[in-house]
Amino acid sequence: MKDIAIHSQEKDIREDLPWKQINTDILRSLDNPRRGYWYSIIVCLVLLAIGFTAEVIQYQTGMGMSKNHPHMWNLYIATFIFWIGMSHSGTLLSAILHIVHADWRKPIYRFAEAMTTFSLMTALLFPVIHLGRLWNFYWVVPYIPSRGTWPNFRSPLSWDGFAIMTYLTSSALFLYIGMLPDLAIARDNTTGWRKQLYSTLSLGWCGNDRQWRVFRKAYMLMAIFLIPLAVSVHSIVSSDFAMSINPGWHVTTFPPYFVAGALYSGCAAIITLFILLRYYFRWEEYMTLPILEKICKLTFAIAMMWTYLNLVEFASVWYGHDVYGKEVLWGKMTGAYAPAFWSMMFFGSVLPFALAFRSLRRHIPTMMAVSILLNVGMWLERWMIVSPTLSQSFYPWSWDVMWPTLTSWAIVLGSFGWFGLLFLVFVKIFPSVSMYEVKEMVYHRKLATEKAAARVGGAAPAYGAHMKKEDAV
Amino acid sequence: MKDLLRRWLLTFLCVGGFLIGTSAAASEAPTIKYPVPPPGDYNGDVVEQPIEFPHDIHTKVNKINCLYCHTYGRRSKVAGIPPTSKCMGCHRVIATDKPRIQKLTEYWEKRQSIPWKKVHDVPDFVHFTHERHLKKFIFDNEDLVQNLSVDTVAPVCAACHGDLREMTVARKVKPMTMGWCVACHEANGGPGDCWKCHK
Amino acid sequence: MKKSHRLLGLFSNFEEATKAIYDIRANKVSGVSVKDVTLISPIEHPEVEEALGDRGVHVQFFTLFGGLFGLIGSWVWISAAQATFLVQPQGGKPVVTLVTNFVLNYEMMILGGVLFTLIGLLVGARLPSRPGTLYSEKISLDQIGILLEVNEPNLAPLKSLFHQHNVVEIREEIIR
Amino acid sequence: MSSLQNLIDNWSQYRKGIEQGGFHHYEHRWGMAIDLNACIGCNACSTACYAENNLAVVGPERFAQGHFMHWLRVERYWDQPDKEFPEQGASFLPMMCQQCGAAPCEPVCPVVATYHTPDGLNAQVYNRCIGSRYCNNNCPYRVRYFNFWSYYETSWPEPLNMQLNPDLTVRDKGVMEKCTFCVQRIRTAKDKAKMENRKVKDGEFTTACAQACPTNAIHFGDLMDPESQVTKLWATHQVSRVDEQGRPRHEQDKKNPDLRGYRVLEELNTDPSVMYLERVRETLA
Amino acid sequence: MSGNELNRRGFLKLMGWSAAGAGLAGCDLPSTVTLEQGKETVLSYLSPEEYVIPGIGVWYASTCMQCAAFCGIHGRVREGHALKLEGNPDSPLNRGKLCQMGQAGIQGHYNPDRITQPLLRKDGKLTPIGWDEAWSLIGQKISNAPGERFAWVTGTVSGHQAVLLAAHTEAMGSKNHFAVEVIGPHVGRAVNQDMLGEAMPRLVLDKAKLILSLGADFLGTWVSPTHFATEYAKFRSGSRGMLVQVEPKMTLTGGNADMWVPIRPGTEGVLALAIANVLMKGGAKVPEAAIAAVSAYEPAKAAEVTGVSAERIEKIAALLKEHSPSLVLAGAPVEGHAHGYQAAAAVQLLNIMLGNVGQTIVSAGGFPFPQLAAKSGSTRDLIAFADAAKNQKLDVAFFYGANPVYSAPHFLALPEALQKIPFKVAFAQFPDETAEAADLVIPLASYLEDWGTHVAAYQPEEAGITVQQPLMERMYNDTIGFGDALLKLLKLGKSEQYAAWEDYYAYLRNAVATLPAEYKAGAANDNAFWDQTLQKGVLKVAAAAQELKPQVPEIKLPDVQPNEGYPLYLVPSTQLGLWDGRHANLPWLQEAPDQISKVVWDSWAEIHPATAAKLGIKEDDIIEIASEQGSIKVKAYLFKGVHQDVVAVPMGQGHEAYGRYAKNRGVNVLKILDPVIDAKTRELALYGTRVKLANTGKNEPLVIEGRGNNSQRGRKLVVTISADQFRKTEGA
Repeated sequence: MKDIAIHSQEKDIREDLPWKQINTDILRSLDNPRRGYWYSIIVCLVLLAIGFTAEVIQYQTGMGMSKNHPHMWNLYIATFIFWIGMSHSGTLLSAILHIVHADWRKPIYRFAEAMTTFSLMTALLFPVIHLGRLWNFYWVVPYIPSRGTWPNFRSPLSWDGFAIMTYLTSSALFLYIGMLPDLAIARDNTTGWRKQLYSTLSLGWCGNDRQWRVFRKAYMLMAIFLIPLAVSVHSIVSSDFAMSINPGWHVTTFPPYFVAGALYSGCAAIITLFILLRYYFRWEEYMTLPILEKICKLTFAIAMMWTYLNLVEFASVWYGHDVYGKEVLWGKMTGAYAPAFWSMMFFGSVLPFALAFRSLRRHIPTMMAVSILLNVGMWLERWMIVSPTLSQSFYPWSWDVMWPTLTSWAIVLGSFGWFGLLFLVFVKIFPSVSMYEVKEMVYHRKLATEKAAARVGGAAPAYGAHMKKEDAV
Repeated sequence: MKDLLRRWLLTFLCVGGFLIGTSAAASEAPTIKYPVPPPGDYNGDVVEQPIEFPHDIHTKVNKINCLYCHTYGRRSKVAGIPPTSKCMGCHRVIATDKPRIQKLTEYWEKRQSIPWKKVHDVPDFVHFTHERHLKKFIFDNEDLVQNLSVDTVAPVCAACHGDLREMTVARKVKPMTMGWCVACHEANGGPGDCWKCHK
Repeated sequence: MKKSHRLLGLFSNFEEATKAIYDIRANKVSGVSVKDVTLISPIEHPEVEEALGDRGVHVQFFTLFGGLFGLIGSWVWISAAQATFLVQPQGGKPVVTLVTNFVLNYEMMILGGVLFTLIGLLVGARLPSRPGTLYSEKISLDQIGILLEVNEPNLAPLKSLFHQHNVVEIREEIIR
Repeated sequence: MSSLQNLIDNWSQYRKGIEQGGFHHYEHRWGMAIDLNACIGCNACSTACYAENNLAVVGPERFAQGHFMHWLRVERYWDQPDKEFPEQGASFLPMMCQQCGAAPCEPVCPVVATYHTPDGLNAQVYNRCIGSRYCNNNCPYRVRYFNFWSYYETSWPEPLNMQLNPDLTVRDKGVMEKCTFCVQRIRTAKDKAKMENRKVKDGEFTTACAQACPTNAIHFGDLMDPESQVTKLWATHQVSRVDEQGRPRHEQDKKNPDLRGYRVLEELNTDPSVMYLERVRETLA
Repeated sequence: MSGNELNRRGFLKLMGWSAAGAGLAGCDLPSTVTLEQGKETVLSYLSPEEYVIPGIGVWYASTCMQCAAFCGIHGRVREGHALKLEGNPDSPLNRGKLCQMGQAGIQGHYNPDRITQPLLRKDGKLTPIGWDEAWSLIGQKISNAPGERFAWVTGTVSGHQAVLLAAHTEAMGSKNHFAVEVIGPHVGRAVNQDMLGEAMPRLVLDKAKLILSLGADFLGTWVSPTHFATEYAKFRSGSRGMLVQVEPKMTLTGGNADMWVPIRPGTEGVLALAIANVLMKGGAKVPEAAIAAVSAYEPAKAAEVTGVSAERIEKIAALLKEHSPSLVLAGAPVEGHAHGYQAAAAVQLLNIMLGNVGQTIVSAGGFPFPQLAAKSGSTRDLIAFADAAKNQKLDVAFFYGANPVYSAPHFLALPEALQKIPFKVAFAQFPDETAEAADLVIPLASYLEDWGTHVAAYQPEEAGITVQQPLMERMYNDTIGFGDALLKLLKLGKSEQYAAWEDYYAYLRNAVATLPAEYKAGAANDNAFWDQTLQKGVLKVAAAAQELKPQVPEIKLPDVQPNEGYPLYLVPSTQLGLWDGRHANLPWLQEAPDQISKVVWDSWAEIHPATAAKLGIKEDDIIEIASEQGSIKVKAYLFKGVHQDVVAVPMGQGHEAYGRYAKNRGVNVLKILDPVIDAKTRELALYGTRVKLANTGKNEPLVIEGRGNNSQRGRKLVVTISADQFRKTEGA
């Protein structure tokens, strides 16, 4: 990959980027973003308020505000899967790319991981919101019970509990540990309460060789753990459906299908946030178009994978003997949910071809729109997994088509507000681009270029030439 | 060194004394097998009753069997409050000068039921049947049935209600939580099926 | 035995710093071995660390232990819990369902692994700690530092050594 | 520690699935036989269930949303879509919880609010239920009903609430509920039998629906009791829950295929406790 | 007696422990799950019977008053609350079974909309008054009203209530007792009387090999549904009789038929004669009086009149021929026309020709206590009462157990007529339309709080008097049992011989005590006999054996005139549930889906898809059904189970009063009935109304259960096999 970076016309990042500027640029995000940032904050607050009121109403009057028989699960579970999926690419990509030493990840992985953590925290809300008696949600947690009863370790729902908690802990740790050196930098360049905060959080990191060595290994180990974890988490979420007996759910291809979908929506989300941050904090220097292009290519690949798995699933149902399953599939394609279904197919499988064109990839507004639409498609996919099956399963007498109520829509919107708020606050408080790693990137690429240049001819310039300008210190 | 020795001696004496004492107590206790009461106590507040009924006088002094008044207990899930007629059965003649009895007579003459307050109130989704418990712990308990008296029966009731021989108005002295019930069921081989108790 | 002085040289040129370490390694200064050297760098920096020779890392053992603990511990816990359960939500399945339990064991393995890796990191990297009085912001910016604990007599030669490798700044303190 | 001991001691037993007879040693196995030849679809059973089990009346708006609570519903199908008139009348099907032996609803409840009793019933413990509604999603018969609202005030305005049956609770919002084969009656009968140191006699009690049915279409009894009417009915119609190896059947192999017994959606391997007897009509030219 | 009495009352004092019922599992706040002390109150018994134990339900026998069938019931009483009703196994009528209306009776008893004290109309508004005022008012009004200007308007009454009521009417010097009942075989009774010599002969369903029912919904709403349902079970078991149902709109019985034949309303008689015709050709003997009528209807001719193909007619005839004995029944659709009597007679003719009389139709025997026998209500009395009121023949009218204001069609103009009655007293339990129109409302106790005896109009073998006893203490002290009310009235009327009894209970005990000795066999004394009567709930009486003497009147059926302006027939269908509207205030029945259409909480109009297509009507469209008498707007329900010329709207909804559950819900189809009256019996012809449809363009979804699917989608849910196969494997 490195070679590609070198030979391609423009570089992922300017190699003569002065390190001091890196610090200042990134740390600038801690105090003065564009006005757009504040607008977004307000929008998120409004959404959150709406969602919260809706939830309060629902809490007092009952689940009737949102669902009906036989649609026991609906919008909430769909959105739950959506957020879980969103959480995937962040950590997974960061971890995979880290293991394969793809250093173009360095400027973008921090906010991706933040996205993971926060979308998980959002996802966690939904099973609880969805409960009929959410004030008893802790009965799912396997605490030492006073009543002599345990949760049911056999229920996919309790697996969810385990999996998500594990995933949340691990990815939060991964994010935090990766941030240690940057916290140290922030500590050294701030004053007042921020200094207090960072010096506590950075645990007095000073960057001596022992710390670096252990850090490198530990970080790598965590990355290695996170990959199977991420995969398993979404497989488990998929088993909520695959383990049930319902036609259209009881499908063996669900786990990979879910994981693909997860990566897909995650990547799309990364593109969106990439563009937003680039705008908020004037980070054109770091979040450069080539990197954007790389993500887009990745997204495209995953989109094709998802499409393939989709077709495989349909095919397996189509050629299988499960008449009920066929009914459901046919119902999806032609029934009341057909519009949603087909728009999902369009957004999920057709729209991504926009990513195949360089000119489009490099056109920021288009990418913004596309990435958002891709996520809409992914959300529809989740809904199309949950609702149609419930609307016509084994028992014809209880067949019914149901559209979500305002309340549930409001709560879903609220969740976006909640996520957005968490994320925005995070990027304001913490350096959301990894400074030390960008430095590494710049440094190593510089060396590489010089080596290359040397190979081409001409004496290799002395090391450290890259800091002549700053020597005046 | 010296004080260490003394401390050893002291502990030894204490332990020994305790052992002897307990063994003695054990030898005095009646041979009747009683339900193993689950651990845990509860300090219930004193409930205001229309008539301050003195359990202690009836049971401790007059030695009236619990089941004489709470007679439904052996036939129904509820032990029940005795019908006023039962009270009057005795108190037409006994202690008619006492204020409490006069209050009782008042109710009786007005043909009103006495609005007692429930002290031991399990939640409404719990099915608890006295009938079965009494059968297991009293009527199936041979040597208890041999000498059936308030002093042999009261300890059984005490497992859940505390020793009423020491109370005037009944007070809640056991937690009566699910954990507590379950502990007792495990200790005394009660059923573990949720639907035995949850309705 | 305790050294009397602590000495920090700040270099802006990584190459020079590396050379300096190699010199120390070659015992250019008598009585100062490379073992006393602590390198303090703004970025993860393999090239320079080579100079220090290999210094062991032991995080992986924490991880291994954590993983195994999570795996086995959770298996025992869950199966035992299922076995002593008041009632059985069977649906025709056995009471202790190994396959489904394994899903949870797998998660617990990873959780254990991750948590113990964290512990390993903290222990191995001696965190949390204090940066120390000699520490300078420049390090976190772009300069690399060589920290040594030496005795009085070795101070002067070391400083000269640093100056050969055009050190930017030298800081020292007396250990008491 | 003791629990670990227990695990090791009874290992082999705990590893038994339903194929090996399962973990339970059934005391009873309450079951039903419903004769669709006799059933006239008059709703008496359903209303009796309302009276016995404190079922909420939800009103038209919520009924339209599908929030109805009838544990026992009488379904009505038209079998001759091609004909101009339904010349052979309707097909009525009283459908209540089938109390499956291998119930799909059981393993998926995260808090074990629904589980399998030693009587072979799918218990629903109302006050343990947290309303995740997974059970109903997984129920092929869709016979579980969820309290979407708090019906207590709306459904039983004073003094209607005086009719409520004290033997079972009124469920509040957020709780799943379903047919229990009138477990309160079962409980009473079993307690009575225990008090008299005997086993429960067949016909000693019956469920509200079976009691009310004017045509005796619904038979209720203990499938473990070889003498009970239900067992006999199952036998005469050559329907059995398990095959020779004791594995639950997902299809019956009858010696006489003309016999009317069958179990609804049996092929899903849910092992229902309710046997239906096929509807009968004259074949007229 | 008094000791027993005291105990009984003492026991009946409302007891505690009741709160147990109201327990909520998992209320919205966890705090409610915590264990409380000293919150709930426990009332102790005063001096209970020894069999009264808290926590244990006791079953008392009584009588169901939900319809005129008077089934015997058992009521479960716990802690002084009636909790559930079940059939009384000792009752020969229902053999321990109870239909959903009976089950729901308890909701009438605990209904939140009951009248709890006397109400007097003061400046147009009903306002509470005291009892003394009420009685004195009644006293003075009836004392200065001349006898013939006084009238009782009741539903079906029987037993000792009937006796006292008759006594009171007589004491008033009046003959006006109008018994109003919309649903019932009014014409059929007359026909039976004339042709068989008995109004209500006994039907032996299980002996019949084939039942040809022309609209007789004997499983749903005809005569004694629960009884016939139990009989039906026998009829269908073993060799399994065949059921052929011919009717314009599929009833519950039609839904269970082996062969369901739609027929143009008003032509059932023709069909019957056509069948008779075929049978005659087949050699069956036809009574002289009928020969002309029978030979007039060749199947071919009948086919075009009835819309039932000639082959079908011959088929049915053939079936009747080969299945003997059979049973032919005529239901409301047959009776409900201007020529209802003739049509019903034609149907009865079939029974006579087929020799079913004496086989499947046998004499019920003479009831030994004629004064106790049921005075069955009819629509004739409704019309008569309306006329009497209109012509200002009445000064005082007492209402009980009937709701004429709701039932009367527009053309009777009853509300206006009632204005002309100066003083109207409603003995009512609920604020129904009639009570709302009354000047004085006397609050009645529910039938679960009251004493009484009842005699069903239809008596199975082991005819009996069903005894009604209170299951619990009165809910409201200001209510009064109807028997007590009658006694009170009699006493007001200075009828001395009633002064002896302090209340109706005493009267009844005496009545039972004075029964002939042979009834008291096995009872030590009168008290013992009384107790055992209460325990059994029914008093078997020995009916004197009789013979049915068939005789055939002259039958003459008019031709049906097409009506261009109003092309369709209106079928005011009946439903086992809301009945004639009297149960519309019982939530269980409102929420119980209609057996055939599965609609709840509403009225609907059943239209055949073909007709709907012609008129451009889709499901859920709100259509206007207009007759000459007025119109109703109701949602359309496309349904194949109706004849193309028919629109069927169920009775029961469309109340303007009658409490929160019934008020302003659906439409009252009875209102738009045409003034068609059966020539012979003067009964209102319910099925004789012609209507036209118009689509209002608006639509609103009906609330239908299981709207999702009416077909099984290839699942093996309800499997149907042939009867031959059934007989092969299980036939007796």
